[in-house]
Amino acid sequence: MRVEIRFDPFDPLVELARYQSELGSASTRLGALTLFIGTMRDHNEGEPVEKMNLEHYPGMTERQLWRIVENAQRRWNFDDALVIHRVGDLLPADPIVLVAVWSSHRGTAFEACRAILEDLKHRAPFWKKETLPDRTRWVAQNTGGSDRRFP
Amino acid sequence: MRVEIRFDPFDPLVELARYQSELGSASTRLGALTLFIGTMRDHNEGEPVEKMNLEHYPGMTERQLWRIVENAQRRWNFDDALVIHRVGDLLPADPIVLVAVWSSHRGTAFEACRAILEDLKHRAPFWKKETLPDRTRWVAQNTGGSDRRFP
Amino acid sequence: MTIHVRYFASLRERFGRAEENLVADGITTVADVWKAVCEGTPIPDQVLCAVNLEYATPETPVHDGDEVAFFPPVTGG
Amino acid sequence: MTIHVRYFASLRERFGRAEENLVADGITTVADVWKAVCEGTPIPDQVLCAVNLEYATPETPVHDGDEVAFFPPVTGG
Repeated sequence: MRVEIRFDPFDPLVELARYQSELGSASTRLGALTLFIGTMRDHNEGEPVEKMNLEHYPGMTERQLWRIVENAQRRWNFDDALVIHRVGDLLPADPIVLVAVWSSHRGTAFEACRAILEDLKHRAPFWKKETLPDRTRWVAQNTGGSDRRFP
Repeated sequence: MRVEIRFDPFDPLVELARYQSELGSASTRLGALTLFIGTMRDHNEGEPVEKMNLEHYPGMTERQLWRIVENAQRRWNFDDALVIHRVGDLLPADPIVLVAVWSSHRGTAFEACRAILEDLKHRAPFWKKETLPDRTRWVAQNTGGSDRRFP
Repeated sequence: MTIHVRYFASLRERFGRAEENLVADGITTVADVWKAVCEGTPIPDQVLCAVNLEYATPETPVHDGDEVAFFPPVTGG
Repeated sequence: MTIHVRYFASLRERFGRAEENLVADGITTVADVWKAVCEGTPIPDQVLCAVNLEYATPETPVHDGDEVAFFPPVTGG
């Protein structure tokens, strides 16, 4: 399993291919890979967004991400997972997050991938600040989620 | 939206990158991409599998796949989808199926991707025959699914 | 009337052929086609049917020139 | 005792600083830290807290040398 914070733009499909080649044939023999890629949109809440800054809490963010993946692994017993999250200055269409889960079972792969993403959105310390044509604004709280366990 | 039957091995990540580049920037501005890749396992029901033949019903398979994707699009209103399915002789670790769904909303992307995969498993005319060390066997019926609507 | 009949997977192997043209009278449904190619037996529950590339039931009507297919439960994905 | 206090995102902007060392006595919980840096006010419901990189509550005890962070609801992913 791997969790990474990236300060520069990344290509999710290249990262995935690289991680799979590191895993070797094991990863492709598992039967199921479910993948989520989130990219920056050029609009939000009805307004055009020109760019975005993603802030994180170095140290805590990595620790929380790792715990999220570990908890999911314990619950779903999948075989492997890769999480990559961007920070810094982003432009529309830039990848923000990649969540990949390998498993022998498609149900496990889908459920664990989604749960990791939802937990990440609700527990990993990241904050988005959008630049609109005439001002900047902090993005309001993420909605929904598979498990609300804020202290 | 695109549905394809492939007679030769394919690389899901290459196919995905190619389709995204055809879509242009539109696809990456949608915010969410959910992807499932199914690969051939080297074991099934406790026995090692050496190779597999995937048979289909030319004409009907494409038509049913297209309908599955169309129905999902109507229900979830996602922005785009790509489905690729292998037929012919496969070896362990060969990709079998790719289902990709692009949407502005992560929930839509996850649910539609899974529903397309489940419908494909239960309605698309494909049949797997496995070669074990000492014999061949037809794979028994797929289990589970999001919607059972067999006539 | 002529019905083009196709068999897939384990049914193809059991019938020993992938397709055939059934030329007969008095055939009005998919069940009639099965009876004609399978010595009067009813269609087993596990056998799926299609008419002209669409899923069908034993009661689905068939017409001259139709393609009727029989196959086991599907196992793709 | 010395507490290293950190602020993130909109809280960092509101405080006008990203971090500071709080040197004070009589501080036993996260709530005490907030009061010390925010003129005696209670922690608003919308403010999240962490102690030494783990989520915490206003009641979580703090000790000399701890890192305490305050930040708004997270919006990653």
